[in-house]
Amino acid sequence: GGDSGSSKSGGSEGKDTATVAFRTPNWILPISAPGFTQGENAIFGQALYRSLYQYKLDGTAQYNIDPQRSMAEPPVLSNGGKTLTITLKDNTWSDGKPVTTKDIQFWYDLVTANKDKWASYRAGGFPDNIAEWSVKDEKTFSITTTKAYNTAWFVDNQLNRITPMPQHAWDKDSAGAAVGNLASTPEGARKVFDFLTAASKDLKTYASNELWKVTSGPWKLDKYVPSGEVTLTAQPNYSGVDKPKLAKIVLRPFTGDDAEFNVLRAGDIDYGYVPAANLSQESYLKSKGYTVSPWYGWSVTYLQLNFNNPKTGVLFKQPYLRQSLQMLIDQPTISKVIWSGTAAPTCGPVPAKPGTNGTDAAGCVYSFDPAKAKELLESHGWKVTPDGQTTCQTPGTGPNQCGEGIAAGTPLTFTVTSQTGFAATTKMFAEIKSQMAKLGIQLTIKEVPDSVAVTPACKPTEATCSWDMSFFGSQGSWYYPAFASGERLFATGAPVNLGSYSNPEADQLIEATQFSGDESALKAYNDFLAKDLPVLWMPNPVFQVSAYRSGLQGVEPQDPMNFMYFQDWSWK
Amino acid sequence: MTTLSEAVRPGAVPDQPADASEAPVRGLWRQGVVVFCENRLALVGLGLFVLLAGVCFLGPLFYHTDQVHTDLQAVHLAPGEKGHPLGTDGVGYDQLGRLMLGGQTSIIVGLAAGILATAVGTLWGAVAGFVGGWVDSAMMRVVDAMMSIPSLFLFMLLAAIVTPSVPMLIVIIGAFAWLGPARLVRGEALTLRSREYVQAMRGMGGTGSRAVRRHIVPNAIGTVIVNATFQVADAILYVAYLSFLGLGVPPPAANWGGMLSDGLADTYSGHWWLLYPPGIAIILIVLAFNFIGDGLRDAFEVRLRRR
Amino acid sequence: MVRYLITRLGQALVVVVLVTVIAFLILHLLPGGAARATLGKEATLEQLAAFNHDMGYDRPWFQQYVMYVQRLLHGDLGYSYQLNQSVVEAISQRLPKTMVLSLLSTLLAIVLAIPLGVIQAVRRNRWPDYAITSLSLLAYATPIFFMGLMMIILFSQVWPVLPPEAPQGFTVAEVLADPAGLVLPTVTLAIVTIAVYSRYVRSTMVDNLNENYVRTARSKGLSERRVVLRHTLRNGLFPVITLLGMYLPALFSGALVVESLFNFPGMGQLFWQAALKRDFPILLGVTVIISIATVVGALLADLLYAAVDPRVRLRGSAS
Amino acid sequence: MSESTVRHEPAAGEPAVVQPLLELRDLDTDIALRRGTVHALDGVSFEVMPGETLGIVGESGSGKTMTALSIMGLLPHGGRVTGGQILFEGRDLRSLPADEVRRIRGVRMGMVFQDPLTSLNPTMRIGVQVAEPLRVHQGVGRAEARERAIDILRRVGMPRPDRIVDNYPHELSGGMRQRVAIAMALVCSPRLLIADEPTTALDVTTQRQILELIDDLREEFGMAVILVTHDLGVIAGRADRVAVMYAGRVVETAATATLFRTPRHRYTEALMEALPESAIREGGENARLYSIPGLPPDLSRPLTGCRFAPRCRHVTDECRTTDVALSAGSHQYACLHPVPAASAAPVALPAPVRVEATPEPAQPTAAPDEPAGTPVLSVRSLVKNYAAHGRGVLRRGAGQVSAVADVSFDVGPGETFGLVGESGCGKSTVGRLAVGLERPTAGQILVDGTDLASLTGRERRRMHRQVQLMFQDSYAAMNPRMRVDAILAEPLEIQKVGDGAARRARVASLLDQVGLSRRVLERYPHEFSGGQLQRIGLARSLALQPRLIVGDEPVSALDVSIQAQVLNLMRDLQRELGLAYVFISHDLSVVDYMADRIGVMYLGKLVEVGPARDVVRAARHPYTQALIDAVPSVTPSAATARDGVTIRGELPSALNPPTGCRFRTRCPLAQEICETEPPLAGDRHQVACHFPLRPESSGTPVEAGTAA
Ligand SMILES: Nc1ncnc2c1ncn2[C@@H]1O[C@H](COP(=O)(O)OP(=O)(O)OP(=O)(O)O)[C@@H](O)[C@H]1O
Ligand SMILES: Nc1ncnc2c1ncn2[C@@H]1O[C@H](COP(=O)(O)OP(=O)(O)OP(=O)(O)O)[C@@H](O)[C@H]1O
Ligand SMILES: [Mg+2]
Ligand SMILES: [Mg+2]
Repeated sequence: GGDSGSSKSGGSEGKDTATVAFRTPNWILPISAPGFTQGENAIFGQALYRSLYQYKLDGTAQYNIDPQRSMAEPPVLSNGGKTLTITLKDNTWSDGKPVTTKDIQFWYDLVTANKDKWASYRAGGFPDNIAEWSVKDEKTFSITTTKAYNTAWFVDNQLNRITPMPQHAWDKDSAGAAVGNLASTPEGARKVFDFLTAASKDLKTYASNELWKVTSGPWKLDKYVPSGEVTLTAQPNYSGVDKPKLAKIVLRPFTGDDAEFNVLRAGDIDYGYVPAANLSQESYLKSKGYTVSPWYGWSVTYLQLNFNNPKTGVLFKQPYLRQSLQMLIDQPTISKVIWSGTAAPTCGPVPAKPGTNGTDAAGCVYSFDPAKAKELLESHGWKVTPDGQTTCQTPGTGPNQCGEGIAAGTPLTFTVTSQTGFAATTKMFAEIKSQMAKLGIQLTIKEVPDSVAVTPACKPTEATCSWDMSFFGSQGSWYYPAFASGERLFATGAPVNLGSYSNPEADQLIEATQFSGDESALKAYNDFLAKDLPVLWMPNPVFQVSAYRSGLQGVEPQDPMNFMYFQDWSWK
Repeated sequence: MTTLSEAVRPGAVPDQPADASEAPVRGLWRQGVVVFCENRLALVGLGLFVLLAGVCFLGPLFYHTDQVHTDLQAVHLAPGEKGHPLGTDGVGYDQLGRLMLGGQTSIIVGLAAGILATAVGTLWGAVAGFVGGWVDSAMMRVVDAMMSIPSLFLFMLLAAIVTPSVPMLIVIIGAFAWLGPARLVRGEALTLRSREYVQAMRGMGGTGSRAVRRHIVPNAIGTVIVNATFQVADAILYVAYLSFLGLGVPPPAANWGGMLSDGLADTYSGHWWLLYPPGIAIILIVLAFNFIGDGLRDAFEVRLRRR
Repeated sequence: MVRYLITRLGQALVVVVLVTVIAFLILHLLPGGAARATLGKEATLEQLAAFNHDMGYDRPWFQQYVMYVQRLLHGDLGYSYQLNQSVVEAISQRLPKTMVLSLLSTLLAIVLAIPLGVIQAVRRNRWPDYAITSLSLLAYATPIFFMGLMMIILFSQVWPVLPPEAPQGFTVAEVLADPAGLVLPTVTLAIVTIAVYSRYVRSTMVDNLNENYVRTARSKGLSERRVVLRHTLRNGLFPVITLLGMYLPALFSGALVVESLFNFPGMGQLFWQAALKRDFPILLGVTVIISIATVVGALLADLLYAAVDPRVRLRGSAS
Repeated sequence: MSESTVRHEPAAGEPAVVQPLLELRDLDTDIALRRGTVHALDGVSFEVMPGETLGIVGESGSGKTMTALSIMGLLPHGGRVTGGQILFEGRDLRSLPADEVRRIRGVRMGMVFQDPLTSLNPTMRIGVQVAEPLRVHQGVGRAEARERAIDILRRVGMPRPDRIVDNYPHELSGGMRQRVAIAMALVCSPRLLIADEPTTALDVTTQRQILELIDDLREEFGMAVILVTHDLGVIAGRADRVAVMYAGRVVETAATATLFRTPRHRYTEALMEALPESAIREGGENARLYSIPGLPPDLSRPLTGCRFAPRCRHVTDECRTTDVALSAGSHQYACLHPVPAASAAPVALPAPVRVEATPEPAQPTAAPDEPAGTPVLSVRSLVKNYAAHGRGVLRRGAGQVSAVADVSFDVGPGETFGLVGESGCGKSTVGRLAVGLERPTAGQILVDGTDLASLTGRERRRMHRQVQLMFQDSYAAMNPRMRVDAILAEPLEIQKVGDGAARRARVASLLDQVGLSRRVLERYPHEFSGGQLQRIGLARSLALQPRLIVGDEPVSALDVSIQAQVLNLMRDLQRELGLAYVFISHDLSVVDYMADRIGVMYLGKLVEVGPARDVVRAARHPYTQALIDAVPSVTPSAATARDGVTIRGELPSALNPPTGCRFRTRCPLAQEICETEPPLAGDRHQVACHFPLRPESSGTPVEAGTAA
């Protein structure tokens, strides 16, 4: 980027290049490793190695499969929904070789043999839930699952992981070795996997390593500087229909939002983002020829409650208490004022369809209502002392009493572990704290750089279980794959169920979303959890507010699942 | 950050022979005060400090604002609107009231951290310098080691370990800012130890502890106090840097550093009252302490001088 | 001389060892596992355990420390899982940038501070002295990030003559190829440190101007200019060398802020990101490297001091 | 002798014919201070003829330096010449343009400053510094400048000048540095050389070398010299004419011989009487010194009348109101009641006592009685080595400094033992060891018969009651942050003597003893004059009623008049309290006056010990003799009579002392045998020399008289 320094030559409008504010990706192998699942790696990966299926959420497609971009036709079901037969479309690798089931098989062999090193592996999930994997011919293969899954779920949340990999180039265990059929045995697969992983850990050679020259995506890697700029150029041999329209994409990392915004304002990048606090700059940016557009994510945002906390867990277990806490969160106003309209209330676990800007406020089960919250507390035996300390007055398990395990005099004092570095989050908790204080609920805000790291799922006996509430949703707490089911979030013992919420009814409903083909399962699950409050629902911020040159076409719609399809971009 | 306190060696003030023969009998303190007052910048600094501290600590008695409850209906009000002379911030707190509150934190943290650092450093340095030998070597190597780690890095790590709160900030900053005073005092103790009046006292049969109590500490105190002043200034800056890195005190507590770094995000929003007032306040208070330190140095220096 | 070097290197070694111990202990006080911070909220317990095992985090800290030191002795600072880079690689990539920034800004600060300090000393306790003191302290009192922002607003927004970000290249040559981009970060970092140096220069100059040899020089009928420039300045500047050696860590601290403001991913940023992500190998590596640099810097400063100041050099080799 | 009289005759005799080289007319100099202004010079007038040496003497603060600096235009910060004229070669320097004055300063005048250690630029090579005026004022090229620097260095007697030019100042000894300073001042062949106390910081032996050098160079260059000093002895031998200054004024000028023979101003008279020399000359060692009471006036206040009036023995009311101008003539003085001109009595040409000392027996008074009981202090084979390391960054631990090497002596009760020697010979170290501040490397120190080494902690503390140290610089020896009451009470507190009230009473009585008012109790050290501080220091040493006080150069920082006060006081107290003193000084005349016995140290060794009279008048060691010869005397004629032992060169390093007789490297009499160490031999008057100058005086040891 020698010439990108000065304000004149920055940006690339009118040329065939676009410069994008983008964190430097650091994983290239299409089998993601734990810790390398960040969005930038996914986008980067897609640009070079398309996955078997690509999704769109506009509701037009079957199983949300994007028929154009995907490398295969939608699966054909048989065997009572247990067997899915998939036919590949005609595609070629960048070296001209066709993409065949061998490449799928290669991928499958590698992940099965190395599932413990695969980021997406969950015990019982893919590939454990595959009873049979069979290749029919060059273009067709079929999968038989152990149970009959809800196909939409299986396609969206399991098959999304499959990425064909160039067996004819990669099936070896050292750079000099000849390509063979090594991966077909588990030991061989492990060797190949180790070799590929090692290559993927050698950032410096990303642009030069022969391995990564064989790609299936619309882009090829031209230049790669670890932690620095990455340049993608159009892949001339791209076989897909969505051929790149630009010749070059420059991905530029920034050290922080302020630095990025300064550069954006100076007009040095074509696609960047506007930090929340600077949204009022929209008109200025417009005057500089930018379009400002919020990027809504397929996400929900919530405040995790630690049901296993030895002290406050008993409190959180009381539905009335969760309800009254929820009623103190003024989602609409916070979204409007603090997030400057770039957030929308979350009302339940299933995100609203893209573009509808969140669930309707009216649709939330518990809307902002401090008076009702107070009433709720008082009716359960709490002595509410506004701006003081509310305590339990009548302990006991009766309907008008505080509830099980709550002793007389128990105060309502919580500590929320939140994130540093997000002005809006800080303000949001200032507001919530203020609302709670009015009911005598004392909220202490503790900001840490990485709240997830210090608020793990835990047993009550563990020292790490002392946290009360955790927030990690400054950019959305959870991004779903295409199918927004809650098996990873709210099911008992689910990996991301940090608060150890457990409700048999919820478990049942979640299972239903996975196994019954019934369309209404998802809604039932949503409605139940929206009401039961496994977490406190919080305003769901947009993924980011993008700003791009108005001349840059094809940026919109921005993919709710946070993919970016640079090949669609073009200059007017 | 680079600290001024270390950059300035004591003894740099040009001497002014005080005419000893007929000098009126004046106490050291009185004379120190006079010299201090002759330094115009020092007076400006003192005035500034008194003014800022007065506004922050006494202001709220006269100017009542609600710094507890947010008011999302009245965010980002421009100065003058609806009875907010300096407008309101992003959650509807009155900015002027917030400045007072933030000033209290900044000043308290600055003073306390400065004093803590000075106390710890003085003790450490005095012991090392006076005991000497391998104890000195060992103690000073520890100081060297910690000094060779950039202080901001250390603050960052510590701030990540504990939740930043006012007492914690004090401890964190104090825990690492003591290195400067430790070195300084150790150097001072080394020279003081060989001063003739200490020798004279030893010649009378005095003990080491008496030397420390009666001679070394009182004579090092000037250096220590001057350094403490600079430490306070630096501590206030450190709080600002920590806030900038997102490690400041969480709301609704406020401090100028945090307000300033929050204000940075508002740079382009036209909400200038969120950016410049805290920025100027920090600059003024740090400047004030530096000026005061300069003046104090003169005051402590001159009285050591004979014509 | 040799003996001196050996003693000093011995001390330096002690300091570096202490640094690693201190850093290690602090890191092990950090709450929250590195594993979760690295692998994210989706990570399974097995993955976390595997990670901890791979990185050795499941062992007692002293065992980890011993392992770390063993590897350190082989020049291996470990591997940053977060960055997917070896620590040596990550540091060597960023070190040039930070060095360019630090050196340039120090150079600038010194170049500005010397004349200022000299003017202050020569005109001490008169208005030029007061004015320079006030202004340099004003700069010192301004938090760097505020100063940097003001710079950006002034020089790349209000009056757009300079780019708001530093050169993006990673090699020294690439960085230097874009001098315009270096101006703002360098000036920002320099300006806040001027007070430190100018005060120091002032006080040593004042000391020197009060020395008897200055009177001797004047008695030779030399012009005031010559007295100050030829006689006093050199002597007044020698101690600055020591200061330079000492202020390396401070420079890195300042660079941290400037780096984030001007999009200049150097050592400071590296450390900061690592701190947020509990990237222990990077944290340790940066700390060790900087402490070594500091210790070596102080040693070099002393040697340089001995080299330029005849009193020191010759005293050392005479006896 | 003849030379010096011939030289000044024409100048003094026919002032009208030759135009003065420099003439000061009514010079006023002010120094602006934080509070008020010091009128440092008030109407100073004098002239200097070409080729003449003018001596300026006076107490500290009398304005000698200010006069010199005013002439050179080098006044300190805030200083300004406010009136009068400085005519140099007929032109008023005050009205010339600054550049012109600078040139004159650099080329036509030269100045040598007091402190050779600090007046050279530490980081410039000698050659560059010396040649700088040439390069600047005469545009001489680099190579030639170097040649001329070497040349001038050779002429000031610098050994190996071609090597020295490339050295740095710290590599030279004090004497060599002073030579460099002189060379620098002379390099442009000035018409006038101003030497401001050029030798005060140097040892007597070096002082003599330097003074002789200046004298020789004056002749060679044909220039005039202004020699500024507070030491009357220095002036006596060197100057043609003398100007005596007091409180910013010249109070008397006259040809040197005249002035010393018949001082007219009462101040000059008093000054001379205050010299220990005079006391010895007049009345043997028992005579009290004349001490001028009071202090010089504060120059920042308006003054009327004779400035010496408040301290003058002969003051009348008139003196206090009338401003007295200098009288006319060749012997000018500003005094209403001058010393009667006819009376040659007070300082009637005394016999130049010491140099002509004959080997005849000493006066019986000089001998102390042999210790009747145990000595208060007994030093046996004392050795002290320090680990040597440079103070620099590149310190190297190599070798040892042999500070004290096998020194033995006794001090009896009530006796004063004087210790003299050149700087660095180990005097202070002996003193510190004696009071137990440091532990000896070897040997014993017995206080009242008890070995210090055998003492336990508590006993050690009690021992400190017996022996006290008095410092050269009392200011440095007092905590600047303690008031006098605390300072004086401190020894009592440490030794836990009495309760608060008793201590206060003791402090008060101490003040009475040293003659200070009780008002001083609440003042801080910096508020006192040097003499007062020395009194307080003495009072503190007395607080514990010790048997022995070790005075480490207790008066060498003081003016003669104040020195007289302190010396008198010390003697009075000795008589009253029966104190014993170890009196350390480099000033032989003071030691001569104070001590009963004298020990002469050279490079860590005692080379001669004996009764004061004997040692001073009949030195047996060549070193002692050289020392005595080097001491300047107020007796002008003495200057020419120096023909005894002159030593050259510098004191060798104590790091590697010469083997055998340590003095042999500088001794004119040294022979091969000197490489073996001579023992300290003799009875009452011991000497460590293979070739003693004289045999021990014939007086039998038993014949000792009583000293006090
Ligand atoms: N830098 C200065 N600032 C203010 N007053 C000064 C300064 N130097 C000297 N004086 C005052 O000027 C007067 C004359 O001082 P000067 O130095 O000429 O005395 P002196 O005769 O040289 O004494 P000494 O023998 O101590 O060198 C004294 O009263 C002294 O206090
Ligand atoms: N603490 C010490 N460490 C090392 N060397 C020392 C120490 N004190 C004295 N010396 C050395 O011992 C020798 C004697 O020093 P001492 O101070 O006793 O001499 P002095 O006769 O008192 O000289 P002066 O007349 O200069 O006071 C000198 O060479 C000195 O450098
Ligand atoms: Mg003088
Ligand atoms: Mg001495």
